[in-house]
Amino acid sequence: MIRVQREDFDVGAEIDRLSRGRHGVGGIVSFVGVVRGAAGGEPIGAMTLEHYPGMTEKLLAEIEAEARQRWPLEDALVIHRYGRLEPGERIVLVVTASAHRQAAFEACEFLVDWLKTKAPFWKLEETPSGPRWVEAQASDDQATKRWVAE
Amino acid sequence: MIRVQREDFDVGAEIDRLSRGRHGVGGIVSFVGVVRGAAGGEPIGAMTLEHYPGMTEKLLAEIEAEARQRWPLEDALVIHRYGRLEPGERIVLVVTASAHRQAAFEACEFLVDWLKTKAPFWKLEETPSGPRWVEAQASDDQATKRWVAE
Amino acid sequence: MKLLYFAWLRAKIGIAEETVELPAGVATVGALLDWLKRRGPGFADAFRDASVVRVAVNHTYVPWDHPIKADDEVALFPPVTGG
Amino acid sequence: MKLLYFAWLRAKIGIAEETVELPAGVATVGALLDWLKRRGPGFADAFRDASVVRVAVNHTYVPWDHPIKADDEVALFPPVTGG
Repeated sequence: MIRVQREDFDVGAEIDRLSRGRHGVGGIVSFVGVVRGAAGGEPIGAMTLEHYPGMTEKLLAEIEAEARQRWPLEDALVIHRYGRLEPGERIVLVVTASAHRQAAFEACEFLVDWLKTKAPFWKLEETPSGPRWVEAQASDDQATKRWVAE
Repeated sequence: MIRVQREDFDVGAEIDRLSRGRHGVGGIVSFVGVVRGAAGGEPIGAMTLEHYPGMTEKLLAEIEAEARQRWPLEDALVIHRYGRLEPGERIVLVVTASAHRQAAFEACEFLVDWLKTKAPFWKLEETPSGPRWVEAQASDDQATKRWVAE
Repeated sequence: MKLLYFAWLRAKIGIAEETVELPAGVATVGALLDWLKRRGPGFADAFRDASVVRVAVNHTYVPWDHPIKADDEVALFPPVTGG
Repeated sequence: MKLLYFAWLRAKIGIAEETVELPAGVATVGALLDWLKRRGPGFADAFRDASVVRVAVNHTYVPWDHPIKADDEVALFPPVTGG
């Protein structure tokens, strides 16, 4: 399941939901991404995550389906927030449940890597010198190149 | 931090605690191990985890210290339960918090692998033909051999 | 045609979305970009370097030579930064 | 000396822990095992195959030739099964 929402989420309740009543689940791996308050010793301000409603959900559902195809998962969940987020706030939750811990770990890391580099979000950081759009990472550019005739 | 306890734990609260007030944390990876209700189509009954109080805590603290030494972690937590556990019950929680998601994933998987094969627990399974002590896994035997002159 | 702009493209253009009548001869994403660029200073600034513009038609990434139709939803945005 | 038994070793011996006076000449873990084996049918059964017995002295895994002292805590158990 995937959800794109402005509100925060309840990590414990979401993890519980993925294992309850599923007799085949042996391990549940989760990743919680939070807004860092500092990087390289420099304080970081709040940021605003902009997204393209409709397309975000479509791409997230596609990557979740790919994870379920590649690993024997009992269930998977991706929740991604948008809007203004302060340092320390949760941004993203990925949960994978499987009979096998290795499958759960690999699928979770796969989803998180995709989200962190290719999910259709744009970040506006609040800095001491004003708001600043975060540049795309090189990995995104490479991944996107095959889609774009330049 | 490590804890060995009979009681259940609150996954969401423990994950929260690891990130709260830590400005350097960007990602928190967690693993929840649960007692499976079936394996290979066969139903599994409850099991009882026996351990050696004192030594368990010592070995868990050692492996947690090793994980902190090998990866740049902001914090780490291992909670392991003992006693009788029904299918669906949580057995173990491992949480790792880091500025870097890859470090958090690797350290968590390292700790879980160790716990699942080398943690000083003995499992008594309830089967239709009576209680049965679970055999050690090969990986444990190999790991232990260097300690034992046979 | 519905046009959507995101992130600094939206900021430079000054609007998030609009509905336009497609002029005759604009049949591909590339032609649309050339036409948009000439609609005013904000557009010219936003689309100066087309290599940093990504385009999705009806929620799917498309290349420059992708055909466009009057009832398409076309979104234009910078490379995504991830979550 | 305090002796602790775990899992099926405990079940076969019938007790979880005991305090014993170390007999003269029992100075290593290996010698302790040989002595324990002769203390009764439960002990003989438990320690028949010493290759599946692990020993910790004061919470540390030790090999068969490890020395033991009167105030040690010695734990004997099967290979661990993990959590």
